[in-house]
Amino acid sequence: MSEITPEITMVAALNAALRDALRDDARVLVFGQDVGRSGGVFRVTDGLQAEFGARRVFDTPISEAGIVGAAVGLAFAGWRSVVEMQFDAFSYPALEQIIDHVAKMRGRTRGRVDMPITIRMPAFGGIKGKEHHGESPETYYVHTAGLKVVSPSTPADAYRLLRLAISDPDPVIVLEPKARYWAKGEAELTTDGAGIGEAAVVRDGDAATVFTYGAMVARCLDAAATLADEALSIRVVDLRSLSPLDTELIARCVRETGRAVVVHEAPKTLGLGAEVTARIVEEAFDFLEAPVLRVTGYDVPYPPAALEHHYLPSVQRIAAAVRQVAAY
Amino acid sequence: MSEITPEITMVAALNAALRDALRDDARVLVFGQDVGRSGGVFRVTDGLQAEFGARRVFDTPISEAGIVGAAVGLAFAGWRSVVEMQFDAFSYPALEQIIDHVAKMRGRTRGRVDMPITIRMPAFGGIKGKEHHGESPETYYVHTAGLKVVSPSTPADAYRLLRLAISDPDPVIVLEPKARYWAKGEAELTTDGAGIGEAAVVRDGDAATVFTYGAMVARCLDAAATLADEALSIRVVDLRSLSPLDTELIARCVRETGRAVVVHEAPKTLGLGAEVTARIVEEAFDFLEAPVLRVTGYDVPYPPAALEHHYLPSVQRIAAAVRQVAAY
Amino acid sequence: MLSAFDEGDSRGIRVASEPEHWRGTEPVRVLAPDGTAAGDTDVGLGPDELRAMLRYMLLARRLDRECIALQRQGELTIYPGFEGQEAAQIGSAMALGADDFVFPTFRELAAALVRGVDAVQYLAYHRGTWHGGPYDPMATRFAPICIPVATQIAHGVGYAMGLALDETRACSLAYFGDGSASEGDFHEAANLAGVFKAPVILFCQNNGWAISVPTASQTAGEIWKRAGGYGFPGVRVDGNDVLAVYRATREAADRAYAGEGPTLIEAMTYRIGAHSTADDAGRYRDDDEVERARSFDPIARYRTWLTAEGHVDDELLREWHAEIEDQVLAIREGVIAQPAPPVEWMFDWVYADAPPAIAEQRREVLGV
Amino acid sequence: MLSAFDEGDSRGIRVASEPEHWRGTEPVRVLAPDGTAAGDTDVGLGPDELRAMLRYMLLARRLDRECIALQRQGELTIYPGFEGQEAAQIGSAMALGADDFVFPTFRELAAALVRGVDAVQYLAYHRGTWHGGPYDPMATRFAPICIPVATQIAHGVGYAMGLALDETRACSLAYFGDGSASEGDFHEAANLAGVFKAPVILFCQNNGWAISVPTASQTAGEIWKRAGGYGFPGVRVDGNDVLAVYRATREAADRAYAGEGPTLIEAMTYRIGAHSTADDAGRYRDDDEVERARSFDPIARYRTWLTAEGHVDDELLREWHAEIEDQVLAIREGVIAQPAPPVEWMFDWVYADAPPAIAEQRREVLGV
Ligand SMILES: Cc1ncc(C[n+]2csc(CCOP(=O)(O)OP(=O)(O)O)c2C)c(N)n1
Ligand SMILES: Cc1ncc(C[n+]2csc(CCOP(=O)(O)OP(=O)(O)O)c2C)c(N)n1
Ligand SMILES: [Mg+2]
Ligand SMILES: [Mg+2]
Repeated sequence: MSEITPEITMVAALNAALRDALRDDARVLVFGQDVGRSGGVFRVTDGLQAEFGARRVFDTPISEAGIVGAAVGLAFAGWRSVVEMQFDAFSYPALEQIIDHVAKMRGRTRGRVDMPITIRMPAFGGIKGKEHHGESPETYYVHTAGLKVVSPSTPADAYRLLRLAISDPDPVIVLEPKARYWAKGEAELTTDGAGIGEAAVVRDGDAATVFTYGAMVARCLDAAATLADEALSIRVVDLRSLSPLDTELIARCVRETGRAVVVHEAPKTLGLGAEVTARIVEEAFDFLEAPVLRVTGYDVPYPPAALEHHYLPSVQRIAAAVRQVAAY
Repeated sequence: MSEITPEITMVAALNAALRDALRDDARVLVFGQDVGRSGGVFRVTDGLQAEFGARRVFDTPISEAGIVGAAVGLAFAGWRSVVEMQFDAFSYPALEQIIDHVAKMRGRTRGRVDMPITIRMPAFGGIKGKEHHGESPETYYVHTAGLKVVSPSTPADAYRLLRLAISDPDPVIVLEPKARYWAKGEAELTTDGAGIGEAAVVRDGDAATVFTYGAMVARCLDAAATLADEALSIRVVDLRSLSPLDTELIARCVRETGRAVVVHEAPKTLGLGAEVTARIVEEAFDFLEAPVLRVTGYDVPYPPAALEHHYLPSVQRIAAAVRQVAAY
Repeated sequence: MLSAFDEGDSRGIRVASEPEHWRGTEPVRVLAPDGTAAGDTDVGLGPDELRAMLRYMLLARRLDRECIALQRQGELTIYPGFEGQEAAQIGSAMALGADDFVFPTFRELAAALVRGVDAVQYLAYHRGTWHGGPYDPMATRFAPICIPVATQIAHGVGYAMGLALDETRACSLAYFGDGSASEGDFHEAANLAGVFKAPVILFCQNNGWAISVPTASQTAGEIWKRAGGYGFPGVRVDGNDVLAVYRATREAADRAYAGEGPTLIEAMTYRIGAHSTADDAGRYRDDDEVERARSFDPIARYRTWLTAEGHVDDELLREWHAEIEDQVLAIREGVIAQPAPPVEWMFDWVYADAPPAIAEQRREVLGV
Repeated sequence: MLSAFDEGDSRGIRVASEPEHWRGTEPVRVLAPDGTAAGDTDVGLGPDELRAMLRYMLLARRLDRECIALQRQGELTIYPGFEGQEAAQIGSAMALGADDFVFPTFRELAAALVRGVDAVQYLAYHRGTWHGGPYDPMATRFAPICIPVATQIAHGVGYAMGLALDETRACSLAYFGDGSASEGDFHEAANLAGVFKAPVILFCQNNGWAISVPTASQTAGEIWKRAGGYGFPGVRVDGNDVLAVYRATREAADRAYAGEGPTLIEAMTYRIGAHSTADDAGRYRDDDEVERARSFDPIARYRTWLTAEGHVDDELLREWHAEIEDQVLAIREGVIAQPAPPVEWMFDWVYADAPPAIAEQRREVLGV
């Protein structure tokens, strides 16, 4: 065997996850805008219609609420829908269907009807995209009881989490960090490994823990590398599962490092950092040696491409916050 | 003058606010489902169509997105819309319009076009209502940059905040605690007093501060009364303005009392309590003598009427949390 | 310019005695309002089925009134009555097969009875003991009660897409109201149905009112006509004529089974009662409008015809009356006997496996 | 059952040479595709205006191509071209008065030029230097560029309701695409427009494609026909015939001014280019379809007629050509010269008065 591990992109990993799911379970359907013939604006569904036919993989009209509502009806008929919302903000028209039905139907039927619906979307910013193409919608979904929400940061996690989402009896929102779509990683794809609900320590350290997810994982690792030069040893946790949160791991890391920073792209106010902070306070207050700092997008709408780099947490901002908690 | 202050209900106060706004500003419009001829399902708009005519106060089709979208267009034409979403959950179909346009239009036009839109809705639970009639949607709105969000707990605040919302050049979501619609309070109605963004200490105390809003204010006051019997002196803060939050008052109270509990009806995860906790940690960490506890709705869909009292924070649960932080 | 802005709207001008929103395109009829034949009365039903239809209508009306009483007595929370809409609901539900699937709103108790939904379990919703579908929606092929208006239409369309994919010879039917048809969800679902030729029946009960808003203020068009824009047939039927409703639904179902796609049915009916027990219709509607509408009563019309045809007589009706009284009494007792659910049910089906936070909250509530 | 599920869809069967989505109801025409008269060519415009219309079309096409070049050169972020749609946009925009208000999508640069929007400011959107309306939307009565499809239609309707309330003799026009018309927002806005008799023109550019999805997979009906369901007129017009577009829009505007309410116009056109510079249409569309569509070019058609009528000649066209080259070069330079905005702009207009959190974040970013 060669020493050089072949690497693949996250897009390829997601595509493989969909292909394998379609192959393994004849009840899986993939549909949405432009996912069929063209293979998706990011090519995530490339080749699937050709392979599985237009009955399993199909284009829909531009009707996000209708698409998600149809997935609910398809679940009553025993189908397992994987729907794509073309971009983060374009999931908003579907929020009523998601909050009122997708999230609640299992409970409403006392567990008699599963809602094995996967709602995928390219999420977050960082690609100098147009307006409404760089939103971080996770708060809307994480706050909604009845949903699970995941966001992978590597191709391997993307494969595993998407497959777990599809086979989950409950609805899962998959926020794919579009800025990492073309970044490469380990090519070995398997469903074995951490499940939905499990975070991962992606770099060990003991001076502080940085909690993050999505495209910010890579940036936090860069910040950790910078800080290592200053002899600050930083632990980086990729939350991966935004709902449920891995409170246990979060609390353990704070008990072990005493200091924490949360990093995300979403605006600060009621961004996920607020919840992570609240859980840290609830579960590890006595171990906390400094305030938990949040390095996040600002409390403004996602800015135009020319200002994007000012908005997104930078290595500098992350490193500064870590230094601040470390020196506290 | 009589010693007995006349008292009025919150519904009457809201009605007066709308009437006065319609009278004082000919550009104010009131519209929504059933707000015209029938005067609203809770009678908040009672008599307004008769007084101001069907050009100023009118019924609309059942089209929440269309209603809010029309308000955006009306703003371009110089009108100041006060729209009603019939119940909390029925604002969800309008979320795309609210997030993409209502919240962002001022920025998109570099301040050239105001969005003086008020979106009122009966909110929260506690009236043994039907499904989708007891939701606490504040997280969706508070997280959305560009919106202001208020929730009054007394008739006087309801009058003032609604009038301030209507005259505000920016969009304001008014979450009216339907469980308090018929509770009476001081009848003197004025726009003088605290503005949007200002919380209020509604009961003083020094052992801990309870932060809350909406219908939970009354309950927290009950809990404080109970705790007073145990010689625990509790400060209660009515946040009133959920966005912007009165971080200054929040931090000051924690500096003064050292302990905090946040109470709301919304599910715990990413409910407003998370943000209040995070701000406390950021602004008053050194003064914090106990973990901030959250007494909230559970992380489940709002339950049926028969289970509602188990779901909503009770005096017992609030008191228990306060005792816990006080004893920490 | 006469628009909804103008106060003196057309609600003031009433000349004919039929409900105002029935004007415009004449609805398809089998029976005239006086119970005489107005068309071919052979809708393909035998005498037993014809009788069963009336019996359901009588049961439904009696139960509806009982529910209002139960609400007044504090045994139900808010209850949305359907008096006047029995033909629309029962005629359509009777036209479906056991494999067809119904996606209701919150006002289809009459249709639920026809589908075999247990009334006590159904009424648990209105008693406030459970949300959604306290009954098993899969057993009766009757989806959970749906309140956010029009959202259920997409569910019906999705279900029908599933049937088509499975090549099952069945269809779905989604009920919705005249007011609900103003929601974007109606449009997206209808358009999807057209594109995918989904075997679905979009069944609108136009009862003239959406709470306090009359159909004329809800839309400037006729709802059945929208079908043309989606590329499938629409039909306006007299919703108080149970035979006409039955036939239109049957034809739509047959089209669906044959792979010919969706049909939009607009059944013109009238909401005799208030929107719900929480509503005071006197605030926005004249009593004489209601009185006039009563003269178009769907039960009287059908009973007259059935009697004239010799399918029922006074004796049978008396027999039914007694039976129905017993049935309704049993439902009443069942409803009253229904306890609040155990508190843990609040947590038990949110997810297939409770995540740690919910498990902990459950323990907290149970004090374990 | 032939539905969107079936792979061998009708896109395979092309017989006529016109774009497939034009089939069905024949669109209203003034000029035949070959530039000869197909109806009464007097649309009420004098020679200067007739000429101006062609000049705008030529400028628009040239600028559109320049924008694609600018994008390739890294001076614009993604750019959505409109080649082939010049007649639809310019014919409609020319028909409006200065007081009318346009609510565009993201593809109406040609209409923006007619409204007098500064092209460099408009293109700031695509350069990624500002969202929404870098230009002043109130000055040109051209609303900010709108990306969430169909949401702007309700804005147009609301604006028109405002005009009606003010009794202003003006109208609004909302552009949208064939794909956008599948959104619930289209329906809610159209229905509201009908109910309130709003003086609004709902202008659909049916260019046959919504990114990779052809109109046949977007809806099984014809979009103009939906108007009937909302109770107002709809018309299908040849969107590559600038005179027909002009006349239809003018008539709709006149109806609106007269208080007769909304009109839905479906202008049949064709998207010659890809959806945007980020899109590769070769993945889903045959080149020969595009070639066939080119033979229906709106500019060639109109130029042929104008030339035949003696309104333009080669010399004038050469003059224009030179002018347009200069104009476009100036725009190009303006675009390239446009700097990134100051970072504080991110904070400056979120609220009229920045709340403390934003003020603090602004200070943090500015390091003050
Ligand atoms: C999305 C949404 N908005 C508002 C409501 C509140 N609401 C409940 S019933 C109703 C009227 C529905 O009218 P219609 O569709 O005609 O049905 P009907 O009540 O006449 O049976 C309204 C506005 C709701 N349930 N859902
Ligand atoms: C709500 C929403 N969903 C999805 C998109 C992504 N999107 C951008 S343009 C487009 C196609 C629009 O097609 P059409 O309305 O025909 O306009 P055209 O692009 O042809 O001008 C889509 C799906 C969007 N912008 N908004
Ligand atoms: Mg109705
Ligand atoms: Mg198009």
